[in-house]
Amino acid sequence: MTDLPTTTEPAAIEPEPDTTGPAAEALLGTDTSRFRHDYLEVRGLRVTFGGFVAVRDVDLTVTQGDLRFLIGPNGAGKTTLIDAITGLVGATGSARFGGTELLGRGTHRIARDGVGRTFQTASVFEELTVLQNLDIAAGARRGPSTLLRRRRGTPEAVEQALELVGLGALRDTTAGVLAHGQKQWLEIGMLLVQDAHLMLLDEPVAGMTQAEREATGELLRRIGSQRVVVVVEHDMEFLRSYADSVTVMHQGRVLAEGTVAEVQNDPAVVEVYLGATHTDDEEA
Amino acid sequence: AQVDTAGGEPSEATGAGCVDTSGDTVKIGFLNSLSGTMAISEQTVHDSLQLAASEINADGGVLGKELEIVTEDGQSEPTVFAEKATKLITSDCVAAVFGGWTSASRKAMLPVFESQDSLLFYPVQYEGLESSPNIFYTGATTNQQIVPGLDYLAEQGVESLFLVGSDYVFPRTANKIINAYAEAHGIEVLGEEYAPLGHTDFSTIVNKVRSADADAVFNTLNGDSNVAFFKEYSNAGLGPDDMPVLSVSIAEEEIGGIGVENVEGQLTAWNYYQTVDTPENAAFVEAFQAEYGADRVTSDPMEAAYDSLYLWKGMVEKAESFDVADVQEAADGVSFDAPEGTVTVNGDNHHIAKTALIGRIGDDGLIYTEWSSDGPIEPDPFLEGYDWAEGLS
Amino acid sequence: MTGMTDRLHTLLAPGRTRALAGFALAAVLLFAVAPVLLSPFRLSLLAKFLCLAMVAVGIGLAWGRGGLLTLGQGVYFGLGAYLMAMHLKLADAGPGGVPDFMSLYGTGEVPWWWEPMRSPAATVLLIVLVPAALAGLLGWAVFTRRVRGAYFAILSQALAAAFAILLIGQQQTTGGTNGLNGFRAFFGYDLTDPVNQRMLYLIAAGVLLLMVLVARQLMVSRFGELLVAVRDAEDRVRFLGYNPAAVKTVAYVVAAVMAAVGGALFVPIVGIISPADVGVVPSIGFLVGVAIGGRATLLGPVLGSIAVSWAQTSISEQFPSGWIYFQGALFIVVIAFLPGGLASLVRRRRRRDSAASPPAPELEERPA
Amino acid sequence: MDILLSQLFAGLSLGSVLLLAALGLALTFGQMGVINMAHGEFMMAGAYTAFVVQGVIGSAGISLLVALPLGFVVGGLLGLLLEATLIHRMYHRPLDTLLVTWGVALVLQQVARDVFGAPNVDVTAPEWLSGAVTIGDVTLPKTRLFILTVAIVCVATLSIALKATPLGRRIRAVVQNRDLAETSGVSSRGTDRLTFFIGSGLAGIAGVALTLLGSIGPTLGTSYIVDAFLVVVAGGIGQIKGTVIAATALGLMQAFFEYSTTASVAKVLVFVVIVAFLQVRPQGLVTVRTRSLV
Amino acid sequence: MLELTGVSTGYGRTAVVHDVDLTVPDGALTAVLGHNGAGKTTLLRAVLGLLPVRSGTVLLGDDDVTRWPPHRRVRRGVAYVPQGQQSFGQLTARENLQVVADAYGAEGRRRTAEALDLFPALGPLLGRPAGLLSGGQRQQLAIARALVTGPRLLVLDEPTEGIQPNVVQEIYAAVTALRSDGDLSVLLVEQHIGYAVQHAAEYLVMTSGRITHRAPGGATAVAEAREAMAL
Ligand SMILES: Nc1ncnc2c1ncn2[C@@H]1O[C@H](COP(=O)(O)OP(=O)(O)OP(=O)(O)O)[C@@H](O)[C@H]1O
Ligand SMILES: Nc1ncnc2c1ncn2[C@@H]1O[C@H](COP(=O)(O)OP(=O)(O)OP(=O)(O)O)[C@@H](O)[C@H]1O
Ligand SMILES: NC(N)=O
Ligand SMILES: [Mg+2]
Ligand SMILES: [Mg+2]
Repeated sequence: MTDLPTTTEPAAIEPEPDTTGPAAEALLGTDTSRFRHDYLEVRGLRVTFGGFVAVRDVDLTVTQGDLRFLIGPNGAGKTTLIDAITGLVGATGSARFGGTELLGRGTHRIARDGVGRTFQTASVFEELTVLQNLDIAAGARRGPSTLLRRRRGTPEAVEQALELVGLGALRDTTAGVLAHGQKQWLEIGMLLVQDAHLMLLDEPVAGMTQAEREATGELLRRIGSQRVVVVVEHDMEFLRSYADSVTVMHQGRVLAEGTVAEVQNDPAVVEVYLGATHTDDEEA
Repeated sequence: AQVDTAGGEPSEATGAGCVDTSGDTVKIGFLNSLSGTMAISEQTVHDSLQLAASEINADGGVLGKELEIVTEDGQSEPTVFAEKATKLITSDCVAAVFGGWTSASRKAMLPVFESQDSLLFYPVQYEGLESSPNIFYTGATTNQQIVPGLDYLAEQGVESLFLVGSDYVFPRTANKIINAYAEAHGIEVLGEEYAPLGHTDFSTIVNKVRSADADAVFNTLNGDSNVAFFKEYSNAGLGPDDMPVLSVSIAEEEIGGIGVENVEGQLTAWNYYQTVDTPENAAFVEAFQAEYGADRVTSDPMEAAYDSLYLWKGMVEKAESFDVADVQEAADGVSFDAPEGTVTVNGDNHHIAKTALIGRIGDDGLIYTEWSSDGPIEPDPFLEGYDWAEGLS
Repeated sequence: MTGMTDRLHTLLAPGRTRALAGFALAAVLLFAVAPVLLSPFRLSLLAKFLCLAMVAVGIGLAWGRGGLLTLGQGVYFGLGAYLMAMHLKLADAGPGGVPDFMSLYGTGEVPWWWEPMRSPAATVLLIVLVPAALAGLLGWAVFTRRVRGAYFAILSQALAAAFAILLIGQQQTTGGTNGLNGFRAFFGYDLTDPVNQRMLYLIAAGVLLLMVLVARQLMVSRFGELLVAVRDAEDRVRFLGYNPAAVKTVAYVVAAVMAAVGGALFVPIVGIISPADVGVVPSIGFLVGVAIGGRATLLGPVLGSIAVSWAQTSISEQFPSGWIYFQGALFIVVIAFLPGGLASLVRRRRRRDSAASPPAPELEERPA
Repeated sequence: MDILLSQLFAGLSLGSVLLLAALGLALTFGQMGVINMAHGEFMMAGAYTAFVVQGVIGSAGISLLVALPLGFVVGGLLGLLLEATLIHRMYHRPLDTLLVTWGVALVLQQVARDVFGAPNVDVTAPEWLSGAVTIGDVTLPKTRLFILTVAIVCVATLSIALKATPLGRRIRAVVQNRDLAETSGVSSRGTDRLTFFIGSGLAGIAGVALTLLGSIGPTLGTSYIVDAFLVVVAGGIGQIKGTVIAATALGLMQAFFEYSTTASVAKVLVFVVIVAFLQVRPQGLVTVRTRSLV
Repeated sequence: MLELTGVSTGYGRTAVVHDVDLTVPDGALTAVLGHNGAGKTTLLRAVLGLLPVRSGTVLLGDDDVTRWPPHRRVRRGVAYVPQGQQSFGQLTARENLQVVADAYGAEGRRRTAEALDLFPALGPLLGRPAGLLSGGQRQQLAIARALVTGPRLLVLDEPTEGIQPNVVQEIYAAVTALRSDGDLSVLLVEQHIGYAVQHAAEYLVMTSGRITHRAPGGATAVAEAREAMAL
């Protein structure tokens, strides 16, 4: 952070995510090398904590281009499912991506296999600048010789991500001082430069303004066409606008799966999750 | 096999050459640990060195020159002792240095004094097996303390021993000697235990001692450990009647810390006790308590330090020179009517002839002589005069 | 901002020019001024301080950047020192000879693990390899198991305690509390000769400058940023595809090797190494200078370490036993009220290049 | 068999000493995250308190019983002073507290040296604690039985206080999230001070108890501090239960290793075992996991 | 109930909130809207006393609490639900509530029971360390904790973030109910503008640390609020 006399405006320059400009084009644009058709295949996944079964026998298949939303009551096991796939908690069963079994591998190996995630509570490197956060996210595959040299300039992908998530003006700001929403954008940016093929986003738009949600939604839609994307969200308005398909979890199981309309009208889903008045959602 | 101490030629650029005796004062250095773990012991030595210096100054100094003391803190670290010794010799240009306690500090300083060709007076009983032209050892070597201690025990009919010591060079070397002695004199050694310096839990060791059931315990523990050991020992119901303990490192100073009730009746081996009945001692104790308080006690290392300053004075006055070579030359036969009795410098090995005293700890915390050697014992740091000790060095 | 301007910026940044200027100044002071101004005694004292400063450089990297509060650098310092001392002892004893203390207190035989140190080349190699291997193994084991923060600190402290006890207990082969001392020659050069002592000083100064350069390169590199990231949020780094254990281990190994080299040079300069120089207390002592100088900066640890050593020596000369109050007070005041160390005083006035070096780890991880 | 029982008792007894030394740390380090290297010096202060009390009261029989609570207060007040002047500004950088308190430890040692003189002093054990209880062939020194009792009383009181009283909840809440505690109506400053007072007071009690076993000198605390921290770490930070188990285990291990080898080797072995153990359970014996990424 | 006059605050050398005037009348709901990073959370932290106010005053009823520590303000009747699902991770869910209830004796136990009625999902989780709960469970716990203080002013920072839709509805129903049968005042920061503006007596829009728009709330004001936000 540069010299800020006490009277300056806050570093809070509202992020203006630009998800349609040339940067987005470059970072997300049709990548012909990625013609293979990726998919995530979860079979009989089970996570237990002591005696408590948080996820039980979940089957889930998500293919590239199908923007999948994962919803369900608080404590249904959504985050735990993501934790299991990314190696944070142990699980039994199977979770395969791109032909690789993910379960039982180290977290960093899974990440190197192209699995990226965000966290329900935004988690960035507080003492590093926004730019450094992104640069690190971009570099897991760097060799020692690159690592041991000074970073000169900004890698193209990082530059594009900065623009894309609207944090360009805050590039040299320490991430720890970012507001809640800004951190979430930074996390998404990190996920983008990480070049993950499977992206698991845990409540990415929580705390965002309406406009930002829309920007994020557009971004997800574009990402989704090239990658396998799973989004956990409680914001129904957002879901209705952007989900291609929805999986509903309840008490560790898959309760329902289908299109937005299908699950919205599923009485069980209404009962445990949406509530009677969901149709006149306040944002509607 | 004498230690090869030929540290190379003393070099011109450094060395004792800078001692300035042109004025009416002469500088000497006191190097004791005034901080760190050893301060507990070394502070007392420092006090008695100060006493000796002020007495000498009041009496007209050495060769008419007043002593000017440079004090340095060894900080209980051998490395610091070496550094400060260098500083005293090369920067302060002192004529001689007095101090050191642990063998580690002495070993650290030895090469310094040899390469800078200066003099160290070391006042503590130690493990022997050393002799340097640049060091005068005014405490006991093994044949003046440990061997008489064993002689005494053998005389009392002790047929088995248990050895307890701190884990460092003095106790280990002492126990090597004890084992050799025991083997030669038909005494059985039933156990040998070492505790790290500063060790404070002796229940296991005391358990072992108890179950070994030896006739006596030979104790070479150093410092705080003695307190913990004796408290445990007496709490476990052991005492001088069941199994006497002969200690070579607890003096009057330590007894207050251990608690008289825990050590009353136990044995020690030294060359000096506060209770020694000589006019010199009466004067020493009186002067010391006048200076530092009536509650203070005097002990062997303090007395040896006190002697060391007077012995140096005697050597200088005999040589009529402060020059190191002259002092070394004059050293042999210099004697001093010390509180412990007359002590005499052995010019060959730089130790001094001392009388060995076996003492028993009284209920007033003082130690009373129980047995004494027939006059001063000539120092024999390499135990060359003892057949059973062959091969030890 | 484009890559080009970025590059210009890094080249011309005051940080860079100032670092270069500072470096040149340090070199002039160390190589030209000090040897002329100081007496041989003071010069070898300074040489000793430089050796301790080498340990500090490594700690600055591991702790200042990587958040690894290592309370056991005495182990690596000691390994380097003892390996060097063993070589000097064997060299003094001559081919096939037995070091004096072994015949006095031991069996009179040289144990097998001393033998490699008869060779000067092997000694130099082992001084780097042994600490590196130990730190590598230990670091890898501990870091992959995610032992960190206070756990790591306490564990490293226990290591130092165990190492010292081990050295003391192995009297016959390590010299016990006496340590190893009384060396006569250093790779054939008479150690009592002032010319050689001055040479040793110059070697220490050169090695220290080299280490500072290495540390600087590591800090400004991407590895340096990654290290800070691992310090802040180790698990998050893992989700980006890095293995944080590897990152930490590298920093730990580098710090260990620096400490070992410092120890190896300490031996001929000071003339003794003993367990009192490697245990818990000296290990914490190494941290003092680092913290006071400014742990997260490049030169802070070096200058802090030299300043503290110097203060300790000169204050204890003036007030024997009083220096403890001073040392304690200095430590308390600087760390409690100036967490960035004295370097942060300087920085406070010129903050412009702060982007080039992340701030001190004020938000260290809580022992949860 | 006797020797086995004797060693068992020796181990338990050593464990109780370690426990007393570590219990306060389990609060200040385990709960509050402060790595207080001056904890040992607080123990020393407790020991000197016992010495002074004995000087004033004279009768050893009563003075020990007076010294125990007084040692608690002296240790506690020292801790309070430390908290109020230094520690309270450092909760967000726990590792730094290690260094600051190390400076404090140095100063306290030197103060003791200057006030009480360099030589060690002694507290006479009361008549009713001299000697040993003999069961069969096993002798149990009364002083050690007494320390065991003190340790058990302290542990019981503390764990009940922490687990079941509002105070305990407050302490734990403040440690975990100061701001959140404040905005939940808990005075974090007050709670911090109280916690630190109790933790340091326990060090004072430990110091008084130790006068029954060894000497009182300026460096009394240094011999316990490393072991005490190890106990807390091996037990699992923040868990009194873990601290108790770890202290007992360490005591027993030390006693049995020492019996079959030597005291030095035993100490090294114990360290090795702990390092190995932390490989298996990096967070210590008893842990409360959280899901947060830190 | 709450009155802020000319409040400025920030972090270290950075000023974030500038010269904010704001009132929450007794029994009323005041909403603060604004983009990410506008300074809403910072403002609330100043209201609670977690950040020192650089200039201006904070009045609670008749008391000038500008220099009060947070816990005193809480005792004075302010309850706070911070952003980000915060809890005392190693305390069980029950202890999370108890730590607050302890200060209020029997009254505290009664309020705990009431809060648990509002969040039945918490019932079976009471014995679990809060750090192991799911995000939404933690957020429910946070709101329950706030209610246990028996607040007269409830300060909510995006309270429904991460909570399942039907529970969101219940939370708002509960807030409405609490307001209707008492004189509970509410200061609300919310990204879901609909509820906030509808129920607010007044709503404010914050931009770059300043209040850039303020207007009476109500069902009709929602569209206008959206417009103000979009600026
Ligand atoms: N480590 C753990 N130990 C015990 N229980 C756990 C653990 N982690 C999660 N749980 C429990 O598992 C269940 C599922 O939690 P999870 O976080 O996956 O829910 P979620 O669907 O993400 O909910 P939300 O929408 O609130 O984020 C919850 O009841 C939670 O309390
Ligand atoms: N600890 C801090 N130190 C320095 N600056 C900070 C800190 N916390 C927040 N800021 C800065 O203050 C500004 C306002 O942050 P604040 O958290 O109040 O925003 P907000 O309006 O609550 O945003 P959101 O809707 O994302 O929660 C942001 O620019 C942020 O970068
Ligand atoms: N020389 C001694 N006692 O260490
Ligand atoms: Mg979740
Ligand atoms: Mg906010």
